[in-house]
Amino acid sequence: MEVTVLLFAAHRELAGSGSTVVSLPEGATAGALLETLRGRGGGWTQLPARSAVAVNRRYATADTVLREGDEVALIPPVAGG
Amino acid sequence: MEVTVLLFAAHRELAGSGSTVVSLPEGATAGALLETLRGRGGGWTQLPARSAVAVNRRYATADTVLREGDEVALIPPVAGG
Amino acid sequence: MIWSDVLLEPIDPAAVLDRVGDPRDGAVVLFLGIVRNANEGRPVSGMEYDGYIEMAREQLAAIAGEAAERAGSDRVAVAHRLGALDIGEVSVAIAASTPHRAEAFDAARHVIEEIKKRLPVWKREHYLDREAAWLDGRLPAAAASR
Amino acid sequence: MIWSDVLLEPIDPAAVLDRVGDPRDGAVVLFLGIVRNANEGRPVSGMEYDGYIEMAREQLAAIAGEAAERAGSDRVAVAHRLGALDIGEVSVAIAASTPHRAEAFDAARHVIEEIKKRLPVWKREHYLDREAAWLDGRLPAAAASR
Repeated sequence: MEVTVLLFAAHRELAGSGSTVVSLPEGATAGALLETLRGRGGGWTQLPARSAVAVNRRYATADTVLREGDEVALIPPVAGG
Repeated sequence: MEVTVLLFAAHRELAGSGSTVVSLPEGATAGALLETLRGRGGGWTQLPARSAVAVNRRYATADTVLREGDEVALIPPVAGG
Repeated sequence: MIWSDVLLEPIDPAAVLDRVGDPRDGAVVLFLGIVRNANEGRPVSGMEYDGYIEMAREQLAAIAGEAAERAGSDRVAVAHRLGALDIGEVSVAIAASTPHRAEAFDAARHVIEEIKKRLPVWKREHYLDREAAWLDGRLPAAAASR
Repeated sequence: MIWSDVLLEPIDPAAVLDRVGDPRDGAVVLFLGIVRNANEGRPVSGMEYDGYIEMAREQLAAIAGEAAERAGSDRVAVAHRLGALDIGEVSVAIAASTPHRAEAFDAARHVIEEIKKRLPVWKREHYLDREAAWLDGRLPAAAASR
């Protein structure tokens, strides 16, 4: 299955991109996705091993199981206001 | 000595006036002034036996000694804002 | 600039807000007290504010100064109105600005709480059935230092 | 009407304030977050706000709804801006109106505290010496219910 990954702020600078598409085995979790991204080498390895994530614009956990077509965002520590 | 007394809100309605001049013996206190006013009869008797007072626009107590020409205000429970 | 006044004319909240703010400040809080259409379930048609205006001005300046000192900011402004007000009119406007938000909230809150405790102002509610009554208030603590 | 938005254009605080207010309400609180000229002693020339705008809109609507529920009032409005802001520009405006003051203060405070905890927005400070840095923020609590 494929999911779309969105990256923001410092994460985007590390990755050199604001979004990417990732192929994952069925049943993969958000945590597994993060490991996959970190395995890409280059700046990707500097993504944090633990990050908040949102799946389809809702906060989720590393255990959240992904589905085909999900929009998964890595959420760096937030600093709004 | 003479002092000027100011009355507000419900006190003014009881007294039928917003101000009055009172003659008092030298050394009289704000508490003694209040008793003098209550002794005038009519609506004055309905002034409270205890009231907050201000002398020359500062909060004072029943024990505060008055002086010639002081401006003494009886301060009903306040309700601003 | 710490600013305060007791006015007989309508209050312009934007003008009070404009009196605060500084390049150092990351937070602004504006509080407005408004005449509302009911009190304890009874419909109200308007509110009449009486005040000992000279003393109220001095007390309000003191309150604003205390709030500024607590907040570590001289950007505090407050206006209180007297006279006959309709529903929806602004009776008090308080603005404070500070580098961080907690102090701005605290300053605005301090000003309104102290107004309720010690500003020599009284209000008479006018009800829809044409009666009117002076509202029960709070006995100010006698304090020679104030 | 509960109202919220995440905008790329400048925020007009008066327009946010105008979205609240009701004849029942005796209290209005407006909070403004402003870009300030220094952070932890270092002079700042401006702030760049990045955001996950679609999710930020949903989170901000949820936060405004929670604040309204806490306050027992549907008069809550909040706007958050993204993009490049100069010193003194408004990054967030929050307004709430309620019958009594405690609830209006609480609602405004709740909104800004929750924004800091969970709104997917990031800021990069630009310093006078031309460097820039993403600010340390807070890791949002992962919560499937949000």
